[in-house]
Amino acid sequence: MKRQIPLAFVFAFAVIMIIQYFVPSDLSMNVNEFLLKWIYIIGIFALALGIWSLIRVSYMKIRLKKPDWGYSIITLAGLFSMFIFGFDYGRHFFSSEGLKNYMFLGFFDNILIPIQATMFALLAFFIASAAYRAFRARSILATLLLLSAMIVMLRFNPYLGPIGEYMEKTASWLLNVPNLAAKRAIIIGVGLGGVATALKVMLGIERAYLGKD
Amino acid sequence: MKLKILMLCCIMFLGAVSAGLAQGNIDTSSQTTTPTISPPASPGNLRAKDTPNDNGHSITLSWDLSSDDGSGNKSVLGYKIFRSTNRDSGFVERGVSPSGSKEYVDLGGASAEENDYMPNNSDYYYKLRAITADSMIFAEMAIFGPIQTTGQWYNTSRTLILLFVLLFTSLMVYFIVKARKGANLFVRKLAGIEAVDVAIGRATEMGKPILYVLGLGTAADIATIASFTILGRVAKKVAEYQTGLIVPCNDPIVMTVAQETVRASYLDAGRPEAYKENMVYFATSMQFPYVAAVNGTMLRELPATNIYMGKFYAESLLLAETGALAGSIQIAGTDEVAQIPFFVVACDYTLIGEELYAASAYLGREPVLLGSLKAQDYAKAAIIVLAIIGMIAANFHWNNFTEIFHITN
Amino acid sequence: MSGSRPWGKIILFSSIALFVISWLIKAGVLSSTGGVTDISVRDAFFVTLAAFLTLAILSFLYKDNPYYKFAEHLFVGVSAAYWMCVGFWSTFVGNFIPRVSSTLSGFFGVPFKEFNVFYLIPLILGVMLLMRLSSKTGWIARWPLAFIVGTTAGLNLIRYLRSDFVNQVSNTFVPLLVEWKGIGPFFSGFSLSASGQFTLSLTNWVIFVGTFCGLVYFFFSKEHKGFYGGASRLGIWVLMVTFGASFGYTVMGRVSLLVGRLTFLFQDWLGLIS
Amino acid sequence: MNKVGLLISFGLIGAGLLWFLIRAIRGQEVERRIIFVFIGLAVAVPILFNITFSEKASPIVEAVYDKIENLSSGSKILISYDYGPSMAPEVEPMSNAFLRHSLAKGHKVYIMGLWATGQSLAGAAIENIVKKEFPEKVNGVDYVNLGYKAGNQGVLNVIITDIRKMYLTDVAGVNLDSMPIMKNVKSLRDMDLLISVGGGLPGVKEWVQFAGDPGHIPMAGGSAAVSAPLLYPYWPTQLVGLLGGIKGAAEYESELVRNYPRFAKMPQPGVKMMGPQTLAHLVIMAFIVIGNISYFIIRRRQG
Repeated sequence: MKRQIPLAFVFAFAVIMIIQYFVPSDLSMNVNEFLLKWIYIIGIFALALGIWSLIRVSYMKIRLKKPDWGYSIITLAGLFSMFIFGFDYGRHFFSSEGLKNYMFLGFFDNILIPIQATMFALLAFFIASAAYRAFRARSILATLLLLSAMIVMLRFNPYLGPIGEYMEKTASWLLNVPNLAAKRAIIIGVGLGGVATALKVMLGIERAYLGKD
Repeated sequence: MKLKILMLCCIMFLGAVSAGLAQGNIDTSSQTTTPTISPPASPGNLRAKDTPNDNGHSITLSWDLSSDDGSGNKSVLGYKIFRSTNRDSGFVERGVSPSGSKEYVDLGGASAEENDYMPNNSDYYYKLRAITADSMIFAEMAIFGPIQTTGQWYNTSRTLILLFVLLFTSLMVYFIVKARKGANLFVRKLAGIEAVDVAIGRATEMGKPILYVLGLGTAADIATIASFTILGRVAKKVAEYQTGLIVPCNDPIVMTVAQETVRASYLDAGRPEAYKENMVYFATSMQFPYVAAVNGTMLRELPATNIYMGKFYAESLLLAETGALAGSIQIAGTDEVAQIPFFVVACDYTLIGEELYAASAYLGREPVLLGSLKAQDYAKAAIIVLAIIGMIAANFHWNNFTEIFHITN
Repeated sequence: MSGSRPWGKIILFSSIALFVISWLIKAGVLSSTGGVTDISVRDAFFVTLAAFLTLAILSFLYKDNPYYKFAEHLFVGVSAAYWMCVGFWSTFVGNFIPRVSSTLSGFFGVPFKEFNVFYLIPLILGVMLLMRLSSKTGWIARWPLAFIVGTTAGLNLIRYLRSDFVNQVSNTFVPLLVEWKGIGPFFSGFSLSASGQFTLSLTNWVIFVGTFCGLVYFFFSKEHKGFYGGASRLGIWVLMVTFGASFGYTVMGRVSLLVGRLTFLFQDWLGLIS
Repeated sequence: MNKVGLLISFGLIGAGLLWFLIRAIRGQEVERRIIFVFIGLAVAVPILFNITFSEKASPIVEAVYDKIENLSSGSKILISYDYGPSMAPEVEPMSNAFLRHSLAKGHKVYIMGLWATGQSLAGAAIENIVKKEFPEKVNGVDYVNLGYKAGNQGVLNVIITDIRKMYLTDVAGVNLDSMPIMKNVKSLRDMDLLISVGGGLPGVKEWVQFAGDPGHIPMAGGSAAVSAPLLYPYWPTQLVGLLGGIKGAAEYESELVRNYPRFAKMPQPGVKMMGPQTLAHLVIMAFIVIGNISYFIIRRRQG
């Protein structure tokens, strides 16, 4: 009962979605639309579960005075202030509705966006340190990796003269020809593995996600 | 004297003639600045049919070109399509098809909420107008109708996909059944997976936890589902060795599923009491805040091993470099092609693409799972054969063959 | 913040002081360039906040520190609430409420469409998911999970088969001898230019051999020995060359991101460059 | 200022790298924070001190430049804006440079777009560049903005035989026949050079396939870095030349500034962006070399 019904669910809905793909009628379109919308709506409940987990972990940290517990207060403060701004519905604190709330947008533009962009920009540093650490001619594979990366990066050297042009051509060949071949091999493999895994899920062979008992 | 008079006459005559001609010239030149386009020949043979392989709400029209389209006096700019539910009146413009085109798909809305709702099984009438640069000059084609739209119950253009679904499913079922009967199936070594056991042992020796990152995928992504299986194995080993486990999640449903998985593994290992709900927690569902949190965790908890399995995007290198900084052994696996290079560069072991899916089968060593690997290999061999045939076909322009694989709808 | 407490405090106080100074100066600059004072003060606060958070994240490059921890924890809290709010207003209020209740639609100020009983199913499934919070009823949460996993497994099966499999296979259908019209024309038109018949054919060969060897590398049930060994080794070489090239190519994009961040600091905040 | 800044920053970064090279030869690894500092400097210094490199145009870029330069004054050049705002930072410098060069050389410029978003970007370019920098140029005489027409490559199929089948007026609604610039222009075949600037679909490739090739019209392009490699094979037979990514734009801008004193003060976003890019790439490559040297030295010592 605890496992059979979910497994039957998985099989039934997977089969419905597969059949749906081959049936173009209105009914089939509606089924597709409904099922996908349902997932979004369930997602909201799941998000509530997630927020609950976040609050609980933070609260436990504060209550047990674990290391760095003070920062958990900041998490909760950020969370609840954003909630208050975001759920403010025109009748409480500010004049505009939730998502257009001035502070909500202000937090989004000036806390989320800059931190997000800066985290992303850290990649410029990390890509350099990773290159330094890993691009060493340890083995044939590592050497190939190193050489092709160097050739592509040499595009940005203005002092190479005629060699630069040759490098540029080699780089564009690398990005065009072997790149296409390798990506195609990976994608075909991923496609097959994906289909196989989806089938295993459907047939209930792969069911770690359902837990036990 | 006579000659002089004659010449004078001649000049007068010529002058008159040239003046007359000049007059005429002015007329013609004024005509060329505002050219009058003669009405084009009307297009012919308007036909209409219900658009195939759809849910209805659409009609496909075709016609023969006007003789002034591309040839004749080349005045046709395009064709306007009109539709009505009545033969005699109420025609509404549906669209314009450029000159030289012989077909137009009139696509209506599928539900009453959409503006141009076109209910199925009711009558429609069409007419076609060849238009010119002057909006007042055109040629109309006779009205066609009535015609009805209907939804189909099978999309014939997708038969190839159906064929592949059936073929692949039977291939898999065949090998799984064969594996169940006890056939010995060989599976090659996957360095990344062999490393998992060693890494867990190392973590136990060091007394440090293992960090397992499921990536940014949702519970619906196949890569994440494969990752759940691997997480299950890792968690079981961790429970046996009594090592710590940290699983920060990006998606709340993934968190829920991961909690189930880990709890089941602890149960399997006979240590249900060691399972703590807080091992698997929700960080946040935005990409970079999640990375910020995981990076912080790596530097504070200093896990012995970081395992990244699932869907990863730009954060792959951020995570892997921070992990390297913390001195952890790192094992990664993703099917996200663009991110594989960064994992390969920054991690100790990387499962490339399909290897991630194979890993879950490999770890289990269950015959059913290994059987599916065998089926995948046969499918790959079949692809190679297909590709070779396809290339020969392309070389000699056997378009009938290559067209089969060209799925447009 | 443990070992060097006095230093930590000095740095903390000076950064707070710097924040306030920056705020005041920025507000002064903004209002002097013709703005309403109230708005200038608010905008100046936000620009300064953004700049300090940017610096706090960058400080991670030196080492984990209290400023990074502050930014990180704030980031986590704010972003979690952000998604919840967006999800609530756009999906729950936007898509769900107008289909189930006219009273609630009125309350949230969205136009009520029509009652649709099918929309109650995700509500039930959602509530089942919340049952997880109790350990006794937790197993019920598997039903909605099974629904989601099943639906998307079916969807993904087709998607993978179509876009990653059939489309990629049909993309391999390129002629190995481009524009073949017999041996004579092929060699009489022989040229080494990039768009020449010979080069195009060679390119197709390389792509084919690369794909072939790559696929052989992904053979799991064959031991990589003999022919398979050779082909799979060539396959992994091609993969590595590709990975190196992609890595090298991405550097440009990442540097651009850093340029964008530093431009923000130098231009929008400090006003050093125009 | 530029030279001094360049010298100082190069000197500092170079000296630092040399120091770590010597350390590497002694068998010492570089700490990652050092690498971070170098990357930070390599990006920040060019932004702060506006350090730019004079880009030497590669042959594929030079070919476009020479083509526009060598056409006799008054030739007809068509520039198609095939991009939207998201791609603009990368390819707008190219279309701007083409526009400036063509007008400065006295060519007649025909502007159009296969992307709806291109029309407003082209309009902005006319406002900001043509009207401000070339006040003597007259709309309808020296340049015309035909605007956007829907239909992707289908548009090309039509205008390759007759422009007026698609365009009866320019973007402002002025009849084409009333414009001196459109006199004796019937189809794309009357153009002396076609230029498409874009990076998506339709883009340079479609222009080559549906206009340049079938009409035997000289064709040049500017493309985002991502799609540029796919276009290289068309050069030099089907494309006169190509600008790939911000680097191509920078090379073209440099060439323009070098040869036209009037453009000395023009904004060079391509060149500006290349400063940090070039330095950062050089620094990364230098550290890869240093890393390999120390790796081999340590290995030899150990083994």
